[in-house]
Amino acid sequence: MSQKDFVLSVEGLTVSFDGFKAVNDLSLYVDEGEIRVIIGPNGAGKTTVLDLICGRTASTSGSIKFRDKELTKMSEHQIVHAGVGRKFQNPSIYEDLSVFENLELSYPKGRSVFGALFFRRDQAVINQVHEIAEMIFLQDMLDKPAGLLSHGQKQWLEIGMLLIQEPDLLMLDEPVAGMSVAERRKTAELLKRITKGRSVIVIEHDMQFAEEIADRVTVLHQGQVLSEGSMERVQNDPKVIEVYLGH
Amino acid sequence: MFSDYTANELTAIFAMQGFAGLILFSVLVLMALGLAIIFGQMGVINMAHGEFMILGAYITYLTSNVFAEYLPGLFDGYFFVAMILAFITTFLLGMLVEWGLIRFLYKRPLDTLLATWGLSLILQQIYRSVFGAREVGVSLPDWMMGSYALTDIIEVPINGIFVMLLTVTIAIGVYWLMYRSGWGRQVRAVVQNRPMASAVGINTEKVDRVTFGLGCGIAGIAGSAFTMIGSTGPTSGQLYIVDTFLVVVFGGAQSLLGTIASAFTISQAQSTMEFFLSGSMAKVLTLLFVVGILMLRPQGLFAMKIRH
Amino acid sequence: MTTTRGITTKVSSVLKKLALPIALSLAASNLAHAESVNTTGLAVTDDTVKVGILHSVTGTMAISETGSVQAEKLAIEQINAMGGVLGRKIEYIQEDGASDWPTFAEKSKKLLVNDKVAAVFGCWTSASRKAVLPVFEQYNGMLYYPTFYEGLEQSPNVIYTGQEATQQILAGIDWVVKNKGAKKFFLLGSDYIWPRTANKIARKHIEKLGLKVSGEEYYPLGHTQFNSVINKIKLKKPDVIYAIVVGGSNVAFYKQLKAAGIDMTKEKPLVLTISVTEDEILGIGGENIEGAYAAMKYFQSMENENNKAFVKAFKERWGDDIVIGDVTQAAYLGPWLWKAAVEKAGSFDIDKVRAASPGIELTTAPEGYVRIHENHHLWSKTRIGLAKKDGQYDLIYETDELMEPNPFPVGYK
Amino acid sequence: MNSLKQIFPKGDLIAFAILAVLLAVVFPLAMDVFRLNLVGKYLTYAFVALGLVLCWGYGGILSLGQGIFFGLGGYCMAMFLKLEASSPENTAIQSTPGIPDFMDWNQLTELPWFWEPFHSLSFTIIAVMLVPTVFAFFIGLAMFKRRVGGVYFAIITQAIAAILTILIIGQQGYTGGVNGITDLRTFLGWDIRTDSAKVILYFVNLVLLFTCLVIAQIIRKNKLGRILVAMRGREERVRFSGYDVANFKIFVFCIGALFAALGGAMFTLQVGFMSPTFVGIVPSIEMVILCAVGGRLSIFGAIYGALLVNFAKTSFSESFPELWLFAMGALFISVVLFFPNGLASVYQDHIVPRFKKRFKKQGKPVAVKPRVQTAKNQPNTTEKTDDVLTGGTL
Repeated sequence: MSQKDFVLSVEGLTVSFDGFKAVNDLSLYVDEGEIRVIIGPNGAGKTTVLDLICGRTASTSGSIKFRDKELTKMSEHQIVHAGVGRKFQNPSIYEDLSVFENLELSYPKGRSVFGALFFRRDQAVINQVHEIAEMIFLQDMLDKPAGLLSHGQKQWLEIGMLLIQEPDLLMLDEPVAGMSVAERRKTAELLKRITKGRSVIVIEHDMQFAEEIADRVTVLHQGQVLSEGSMERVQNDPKVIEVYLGH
Repeated sequence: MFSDYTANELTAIFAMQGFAGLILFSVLVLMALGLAIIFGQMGVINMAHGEFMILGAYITYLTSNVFAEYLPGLFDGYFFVAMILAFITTFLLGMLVEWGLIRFLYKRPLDTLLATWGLSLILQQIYRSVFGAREVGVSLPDWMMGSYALTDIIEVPINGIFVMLLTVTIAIGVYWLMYRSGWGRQVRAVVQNRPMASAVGINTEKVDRVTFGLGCGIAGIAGSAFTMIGSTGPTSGQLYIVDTFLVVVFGGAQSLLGTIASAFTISQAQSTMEFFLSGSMAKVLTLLFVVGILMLRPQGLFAMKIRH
Repeated sequence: MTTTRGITTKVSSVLKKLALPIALSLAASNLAHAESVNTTGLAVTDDTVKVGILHSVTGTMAISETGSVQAEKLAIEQINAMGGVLGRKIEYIQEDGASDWPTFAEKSKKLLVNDKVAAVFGCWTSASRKAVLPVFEQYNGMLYYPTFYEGLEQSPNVIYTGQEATQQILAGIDWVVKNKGAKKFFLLGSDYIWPRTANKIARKHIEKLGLKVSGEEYYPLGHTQFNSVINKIKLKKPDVIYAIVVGGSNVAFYKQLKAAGIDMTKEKPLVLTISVTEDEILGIGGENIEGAYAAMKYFQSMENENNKAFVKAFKERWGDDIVIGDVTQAAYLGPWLWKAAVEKAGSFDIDKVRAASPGIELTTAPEGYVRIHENHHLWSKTRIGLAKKDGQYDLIYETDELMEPNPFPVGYK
Repeated sequence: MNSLKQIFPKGDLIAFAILAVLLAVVFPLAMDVFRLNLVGKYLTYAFVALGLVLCWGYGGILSLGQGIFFGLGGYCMAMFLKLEASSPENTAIQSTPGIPDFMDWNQLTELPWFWEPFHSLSFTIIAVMLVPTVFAFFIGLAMFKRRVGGVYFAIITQAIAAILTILIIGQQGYTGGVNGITDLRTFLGWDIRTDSAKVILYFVNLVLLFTCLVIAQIIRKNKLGRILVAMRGREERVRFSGYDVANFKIFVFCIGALFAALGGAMFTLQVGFMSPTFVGIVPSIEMVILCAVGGRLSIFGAIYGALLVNFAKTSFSESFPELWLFAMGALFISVVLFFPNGLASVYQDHIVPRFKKRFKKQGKPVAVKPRVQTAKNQPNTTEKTDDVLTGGTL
């Protein structure tokens, strides 16, 4: 099994908080172009895995390889530059700025201090922002302060902010949490559209939604992989049933 | 520098120097405990902490005058009454301040710094108007002054022992309150998750008010005790504020144990260096040492590891 | 970005707020100009003369400067009761230096330029004096400065009514050497210019006498923990602890010294200080400093008639429980010395007053007799006091001769 | 699109113009030299407040040590002026002529090496700008790379200010000690104590202040400014948008230090001395308060704040010397409680909503500046509170 085949290969990843192993010797491989959904009960370590990949939390041991790069040694912004984008569970956007500015800030240009100082809002930027805005259903809201958006719109905006970064690996933490049914449908549609040509990791509680989008599913339990495979296979795995229904 | 002295003298000096370090340690803990509660548990940056201490000192001054005037026979014991009064007064003032000022600022911790700085200016001026611009001399009962001779050379200041005992008592008291009492559980619950605490029926407003009051009250006791070793004037409180904050931050703001460990480290570093260097350089090096460590370990000595 | 039209509105409202105080202050300064009708260009009318009082009423230095303000006001009131100066009543304008040196400079400039005062009584710390000095020299004002200080200065625009360092130090050291058999000294001070300079002078003098300085230590201003230095003192066993600690540190130092078992009422080690006046003892507590010796030029307990009258008047004016220290007395001399110089010159003109100043004598000074030296400092006697439990000093020695002020002692010139 | 128009929208241009007219025309005409010199002194604090608007208001970095940079800038300038004032002729009575008087008193017999280069004006000007900025750079590097923030940063800067004060006071042979460096007279032979010099210096000060204002405006209206605003509320998100947050913080902290240093240098020139009292904790906090009163998000507010607080201080201490601490204390408390964004917010909270209403009635789309809208909500986001409390532990 050569690593070349994978966009992301996580091997032997462990992190402990004062002795508590939130993620324990975890290995995970994501294919090029794959949509992987991670599910698992509360406290299984799902969000922590994303935190480890994007550098928000430092691992205790193990390796995370993205293409040829070892992510465990890199800082957050370097990981972003390498092509990994992350969406948080609670919408994390800049409430003080307009929608346009939110997207513009995420545009991958002028990322150094002086780059930002001499950044020019040229036509390419404007076009790109409008294009993304349309994709995330916010084309009419560009001048609005982002703080005034609805919860669902904020989720979309954050997705849009990721898209404009053009990441190769997209990590989404519960993208449809707190959305209305209609918004949820729109989001599923959006996700299908944007995942083309990208690898995506999604954390999801909603089984139906997971089934709708997943290529493969990984079930985490107590910081370890409990089961992996197609949704159908996973759903019929007795270990999984035990964890979800057992006690 | 030691060649001039006999082994005996050196032992004695080291013993006394160690003791001086312990006294400094007690003083720092006493200063910092109140702030550790207010800053560490509530996140409020109380720049008027020193002024609360001085209020305690002024209460002690007033009590000593009252005793000297009306109860001269009981003068030997006035200090205990004074400490209790100092606690009550600063506790009440603390609750008043929380009610009138702090409670509006919980979500803006840096703004508490500005507002309490304003408060400290006002308190200073009140002290000046009431007690005069000059420092007041607090007379102490005779038994508290002087020293206890352990050997020919080793002498232990009685007020130092008093401060140490007081510190131990208060530290144990605070520990018990925060970690063993039902009230302490409420405080910690509020600190960790305010909405949840509120949902399970804790009166968070009351907890805040009492916690702030308690922090101020301990400052008041500290101020009262410091009349034994320091000055009491309208602006004396400002002398303490930087040291106090450094002790708390260095310890890791949310840990009372950290505050104690940090006071110990700082006091030992300072008193050791004071012995070999001049006082000013010792102070500079101590501060540099603390700042340096904080840069390496910004969370302080004892910080909880938090899972995201 | 959209427009911020409203900022203009904000600006104009701010402008309105600013305009009023400016207009008022302008009006006030014009008024002051109109009244100065005599030839000196100073604020002197046919029956009044304006002087300035410039001390800190707020801030950390207010503790020390209050006494000086009271003394200067008392002297001015007494002079007015006697008919004023050259037939003119003294009116004082009091400004607050707020313990902030630029504020001192600013206020001194206001007094000299806007108020055109004929003299200023004020400043306490060296830093504040240094800050106002260029202003007084530039606008040719006259400052009466009351504090004992480090010397190293001699301005034509300042009369120094307190002692400079050598006056205080030499006599004190000579006395302990002669009468207490002191051979070993430990020098201690707050870390700033006066204690450092004073200790240098002291060290030089001690070494010249063939005696030993066994330690020299400085602590930052406001320091409150002296246990380490007290241990060092115990280790070195000096005969004399020569202490120039100031402010809040003073209180901490003496309380801790006593608590550490160093009994100052015993022969050795004895404490000799030049920084603790009766004012400071109020904060320290008489019982904590009982037995220490102070070398300065004035003690409240002095028994001469001048002083008895002064203390009585001071207490009548400012309250019974007030104490009077060396600096307060020196501040009291300021208006009297100025009055004498003005009367000798026959004019309020600064240059004439300056020319008349050297040689001015005051026989009515509470401390006894003083005379202004050519170098603008005072000839005065140095006295040794022994601190008592009640917060007063017992006068136990005074120099036979007046000490000559020598602001630039050899080795510094 | 980064046109001048974008950086200087009409409203801001008007604000610039009004400020310029007020400072450059109204004040000089309406005031005597004495008052004008006072205003000049107040405006040197405005430099610091302006830097704080960027650092604190925009970047969310509260420094309680701006006095360090104000002092360093001021001291560099004072060293140059002092050397000029200590020519061998002026100091002939000293045992070592040609060195500053305080060195002579401290028995130094030659000029310390680090004083030597301050004979040169060009070196001095570079030092005024570079020394504080480099110092800020290293403080920033050490702290922000380790993600020390919020309260911790404030307290550490405060401690550094305390250290520097003790050092300056203790090393009096090299620094002039507690008295500071005093009695500065001439600048390249030009007497800076005369009235005409004061007026000229006032205008030099203005030119520098406006330069800084323009720099601040460019930063604020640029992508950099938006990143700062974004960072203040959502530092993590900025990091995950691919920015190295620490670099931006270091940059803006250095800018704040540079502004403060220019203010310090102009202070020395206009007041005629520099002393450790401007380096310590109290002046540093007072500078933050100037900024808070004016409005921590408004570069113009900072300047009006500096003027107003100092005017109030002077006039209060002139008319009610014993009451001014009450007045100042009450001012700070009320600003924090009622106008968290200072004077600028008085306008924003009372004028803007009215505009908004009117526009709404007419059915036009509302184009509100987001800054205005959420300036008040901003500090209330719980996420920020957590960040601040846990400091660098994230």
